[in-house]
Amino acid sequence: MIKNKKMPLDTFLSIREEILKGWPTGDDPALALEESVKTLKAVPKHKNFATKLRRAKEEGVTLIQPRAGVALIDEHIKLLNTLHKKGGADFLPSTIDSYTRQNRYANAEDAIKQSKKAKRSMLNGFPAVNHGVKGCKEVADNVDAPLQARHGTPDARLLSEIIHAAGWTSNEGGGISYNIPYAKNIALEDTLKYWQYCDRLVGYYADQGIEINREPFGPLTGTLVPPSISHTVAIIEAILAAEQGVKNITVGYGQSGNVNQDIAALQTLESLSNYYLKLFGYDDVFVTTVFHQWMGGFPEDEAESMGIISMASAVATLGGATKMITKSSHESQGIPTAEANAEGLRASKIVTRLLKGQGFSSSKALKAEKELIKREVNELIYATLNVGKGDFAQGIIKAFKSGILDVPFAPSEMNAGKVLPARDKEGNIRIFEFGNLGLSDESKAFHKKALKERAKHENRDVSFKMTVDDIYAVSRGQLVGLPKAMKESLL
Amino acid sequence: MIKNKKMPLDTFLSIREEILKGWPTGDDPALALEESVKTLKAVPKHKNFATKLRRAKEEGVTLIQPRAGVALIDEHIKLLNTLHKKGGADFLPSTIDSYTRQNRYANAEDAIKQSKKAKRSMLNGFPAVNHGVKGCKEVADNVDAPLQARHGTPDARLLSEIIHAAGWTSNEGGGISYNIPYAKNIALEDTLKYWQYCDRLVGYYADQGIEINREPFGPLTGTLVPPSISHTVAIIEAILAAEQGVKNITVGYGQSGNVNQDIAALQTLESLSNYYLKLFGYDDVFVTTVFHQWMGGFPEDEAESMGIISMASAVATLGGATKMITKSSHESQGIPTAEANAEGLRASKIVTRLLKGQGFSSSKALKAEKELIKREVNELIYATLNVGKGDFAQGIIKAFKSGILDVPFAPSEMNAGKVLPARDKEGNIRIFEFGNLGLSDESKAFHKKALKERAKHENRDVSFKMTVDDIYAVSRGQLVGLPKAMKESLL
Amino acid sequence: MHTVIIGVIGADVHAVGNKIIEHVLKDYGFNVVNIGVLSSQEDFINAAIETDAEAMLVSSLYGHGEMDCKYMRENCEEAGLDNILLYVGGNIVVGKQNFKDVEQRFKKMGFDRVYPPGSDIEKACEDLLKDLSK
Amino acid sequence: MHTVIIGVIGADVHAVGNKIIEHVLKDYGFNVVNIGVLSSQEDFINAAIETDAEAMLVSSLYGHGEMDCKYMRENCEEAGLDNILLYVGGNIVVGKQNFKDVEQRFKKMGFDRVYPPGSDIEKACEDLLKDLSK
Ligand code: B12
Ligand code: B12
Repeated sequence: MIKNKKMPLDTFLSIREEILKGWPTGDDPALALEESVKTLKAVPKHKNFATKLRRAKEEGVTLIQPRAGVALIDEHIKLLNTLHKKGGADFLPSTIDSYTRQNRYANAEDAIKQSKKAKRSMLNGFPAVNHGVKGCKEVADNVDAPLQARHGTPDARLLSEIIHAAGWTSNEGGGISYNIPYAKNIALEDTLKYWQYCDRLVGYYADQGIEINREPFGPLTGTLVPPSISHTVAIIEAILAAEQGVKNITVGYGQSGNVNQDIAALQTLESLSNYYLKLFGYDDVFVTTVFHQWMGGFPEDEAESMGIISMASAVATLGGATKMITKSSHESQGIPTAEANAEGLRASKIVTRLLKGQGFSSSKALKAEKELIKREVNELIYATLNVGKGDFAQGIIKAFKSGILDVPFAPSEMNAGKVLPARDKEGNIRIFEFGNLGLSDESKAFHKKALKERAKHENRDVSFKMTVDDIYAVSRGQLVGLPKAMKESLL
Repeated sequence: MIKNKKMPLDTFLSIREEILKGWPTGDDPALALEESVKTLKAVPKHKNFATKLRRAKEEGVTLIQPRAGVALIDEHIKLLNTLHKKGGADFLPSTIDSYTRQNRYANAEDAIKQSKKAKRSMLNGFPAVNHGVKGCKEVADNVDAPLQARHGTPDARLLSEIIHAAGWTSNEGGGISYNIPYAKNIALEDTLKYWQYCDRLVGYYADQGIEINREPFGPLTGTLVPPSISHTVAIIEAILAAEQGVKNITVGYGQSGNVNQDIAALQTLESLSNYYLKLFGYDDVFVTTVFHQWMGGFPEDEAESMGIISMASAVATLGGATKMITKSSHESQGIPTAEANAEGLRASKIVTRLLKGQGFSSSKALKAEKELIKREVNELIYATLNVGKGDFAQGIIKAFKSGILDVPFAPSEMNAGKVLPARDKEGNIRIFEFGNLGLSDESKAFHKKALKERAKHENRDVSFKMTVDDIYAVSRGQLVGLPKAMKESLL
Repeated sequence: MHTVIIGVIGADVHAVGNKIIEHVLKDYGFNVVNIGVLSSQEDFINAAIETDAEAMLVSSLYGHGEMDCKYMRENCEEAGLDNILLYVGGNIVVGKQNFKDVEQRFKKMGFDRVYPPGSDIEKACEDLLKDLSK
Repeated sequence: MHTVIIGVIGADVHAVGNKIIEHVLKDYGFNVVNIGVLSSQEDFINAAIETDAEAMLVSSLYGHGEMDCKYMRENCEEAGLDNILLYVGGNIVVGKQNFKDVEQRFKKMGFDRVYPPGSDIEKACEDLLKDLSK
């Protein structure tokens, strides 16, 4: 039975042997731990993700990172350099393709071949496992910024081994956040184990004096996720990672669109993560936050998309995020070209620079939203811990099973899928259908009231129709999805 | 001696006779007041600027308007329709060319001919006087939104006659705001008279039951103008207009770049305008605000420009502006193409829509900045009234002469040009050289302290060099113009 | 009542559109069989055989649609689904591409209708009613 | 000490760049005669004759530069300013145009150097020192 307990070194090493057999590239002398430690120690400071995050936090700046990945190594390097040099990306990603995410390395191999033939990437990301340590190191050696793998892989053990051994100093994911939004029927018990392994690997390197950053995937489904739910997941994943020895963690959050809610969310995400890590005895974890520019459906229009991206950058900066994941004007259409991606970066960057250090002064409304989020996160964390009889790993499994934790619109069958969110009149994300979500009646009453007010204003019932309107809203130029009749009255 | 006193009808009518002789197009039966009243009364509601502003204010939305104008009528109509239909402009402008602004109608006539030959606009705007009522009405008839003349014309009497007689229901400008930033050696005495005339014309129409909007030009030189100075000018121009019978006034403000200062400025601009109008007995004036997206130098990069535009839109909307003047990605290069202009509009519009109704909750910092602006505006208004011995027209003339009012970087010799602004550490626009500016010692001390803090932080003196750095800053991707040494330390 | 299969093909987990499509199709009176995300061609075909469906609405959002849909028409025919309608929509290729070209490619692969990114699902319902009444 | 005339030509009131140009040129040790905004060709020429200037730095920001600068070289020569250096910079044409074309057009009109929007004024100072030492 899985527990939130540090994996003993020998267990780790014996699993490791099996893992490396998962694909031929696992059989590489560069994967011997003495070798990978050397490789990682040779990474210059300015290319270490964890170090750069520490500096950014100190200077109080918001740094930016795009998503990007293509099938072939040379193309991928070219892409990353464009984003770094023409876009001003502070951190570089390697978005991993969807076959690799599902451990379908044979499919990925086919697609690499087809991509070479077709002379365009047939993959939606960089197949790091197929390219192996050698390929990944070639990427690291040919870019001049810290590198992170960004994916959505339930079982990323081989992937994580390969990228770290290649000198990539950050890895995104977690046993919950890379399962619930990214899988259909993989047990949480399994993904928690897989990610304990990935974290243990980072913990191992930490013991060798190498700091590697880990980033739970904050936005989950990116679709009307109330901050208290995504915060709870992020905080618990941070705790699970810390237990395995991770010392540098970036917790994430996807923009809701209401500025007050977003800033409250960013500020509480940081303070609550620090609070709970300390509370559970993880004293020396360095926490930063990452803000994701709007994660839901984008409008088709490129100028409108630039508007959203830039506005999000204002929110991230005023809210004090240390990192921001950017989008592009192509978002609604498909994976952006390097140029479009760089444009999104530049629009974002100038906003973060202009607003640097301005902060967002506390108001009554901000305090109220922060209190709300704090209370709800507390309720969800204690409910989880409770069903887990004091253990977070067990708690997660049971909380999801019973719907105490429940992520809207998640594809996973491990998720109850009962929670239905909608926006209140001001555009805050609230909940009207709770299923078994572990909130107190008091908290629930607040949500219901807020949504009733909106419903009254729009002269209709709170219903799934409202949720659907809200899902489409941003892509149609609104935050709160209005019924047709009200849209016409807009000037 | 000019006084802030409503112009008697017969004086107005006799000046009018002369004015209409200024250029052949003044000799048009459509300019007979019975005719122009008919034309204006026939303007449908949705094309009346004043009415649409009232509706927008009621609904709490921020509407948008671009700048645009080309030499030839057909091209101009096409341009405006693109901006309305493809850009979603709520209000349409006709930016007037610079020859017309200087009453050089013969030059404009030449340029119209050259434009026809060269098949591209050789003018930087629409020469409304040369095109006459007929041409201007053709424009009004062929667009489906309210129309406003936007210019910078010290003596806009003939221009104003022509555009209103053509059914354009708003006019930008004022005796101060279209002199100090737009002329070199025209006496304020003269421009105040000219604009009393323009306002009296609007007052005349008001008596006939026709509401026309007037908009003092808020941003002045667009270059580090402290809000208290531009507010004072806007409020006094509103008072001068109200005296002549204007009932619908939009006071303006150009983005500073510090969000807190900008929102404080917008909120105080509205409240102070209403306060002073009432205080001086103008009870029935309907006031709205217009926020100008960054009016200083733009960066060369188009994506960065989109970033600034969109960020500005967030500020305008959160600050509750009723109108916003948009810019485009071409700003640093030249007058934008219709497409680029429409893109700027779309990026702006989606932000105003997403943030609609969210508001910006009051904080300590906001209150403090609002108090500061209020106090300074009070000081400047009373100092002006004082030198004017109770009359605002005289007050303006004397205040500018003695430097009690002083606009940074203005070309006019009527302006003392002693005031030197710079940004404080957070990017608020402050003053370090006051000349004779009518502020109290207490107010001055605050500014000096703020700038000393910055200087200390940057390890240099407060000086003109700092101002120059700040002028370049935004176009180089910063708000506060840092010395070279500090730029390098930015991540 | 017409039976239609909906689902998201391949290693694709984009679930939001899929849930909404189910909702709208049901509103239109279709008998909807939703096989969800991460569905293979086989899953689609088996569901269609089992439920005697008249159409398949294949979603692909993540960019691998072109590879995942290869030989889908042939595989349907092989399984005895001779006249089944095949629609595909979402973000079916990698990146922003000229839609006319993309449509062509998928029509050649035997899809009856191909929808560009962000298509209105109501429009597809109307098309479906039309095509099914032929 | 080299004397140079600076000013903004035509009906143009953009004063900010002009003030900064004065500041920087002075820092570089030039004797700067600033005739300010709204200056005609005549104003430039008169100032140059009066002060025995070696160069004119013409600014045009508002878009009418092409018309305002017509025959400037010819007018200088007519006034006896035979070898005066003529620089022009700012946003000298209407709209975003290919700069190479614009440069060509102004060089044909007799300008020695033509600067694109937002040019570094320090760069122009270096050019000036070079050109004047020839
Ligand atoms: C939310 C989202 C996510 C969420 C999904 C959560 C979940 N499990 O559902 C998360 C964050 C997990 C995610 C992950 C990924 N995503 Co994603 N995602 C999006 C996003 C922003 C919105 C999708 C959405 O929900 N839209 C709202 C719904 C209602 O609209 P819809 O999905 O388009 O569906 C409607 C229509 O398209 C149409 N329709 C759909 N199918 C069909 C079929 C037929 C027959 C018809 C008629 C109509 C039709 O009707 C639907 C209902 O209206 C889109 C970009 C965008 N659209 O703005 C990217 C996008 C789809 N994702 C993309 C990618 C690449 C990924 C990742 C591979 C990598 C990554 N970015 O991390 C992973 C994929 C993992 C995997 N194995 O699948 C790309 C695909 C690129 C491409 N095709 O070139 C997109 C386009 C973003 C981009 N521009 O790069 N994503
Ligand atoms: C501030 C501003 C204004 C202010 C000016 C206040 C004042 N009196 O000074 C106000 C609001 C009043 C204004 C008015 C107008 N403006 Co204006 N304005 C600007 C803006 C935003 C910044 C200009 C600025 O001060 N820059 C900062 C200074 C330091 O830089 P600079 O002026 O470029 O000068 C530097 C360099 O260019 C170079 N340089 C300049 N001249 C020369 C000469 C030589 C020889 C050399 C080597 C270098 C050099 O060195 C300077 C110092 O570094 C620009 C767009 C931009 N750049 O972002 C538009 C812009 C110049 N304006 C423009 C226009 C059209 C107008 C108006 C006609 C219409 C309108 N928009 O209302 C009126 C003009 C009225 C008139 N009769 O002149 C256009 C010109 C279009 C074109 N050329 O195609 C621009 C480009 C905006 C745009 N894209 O439409 N404007």
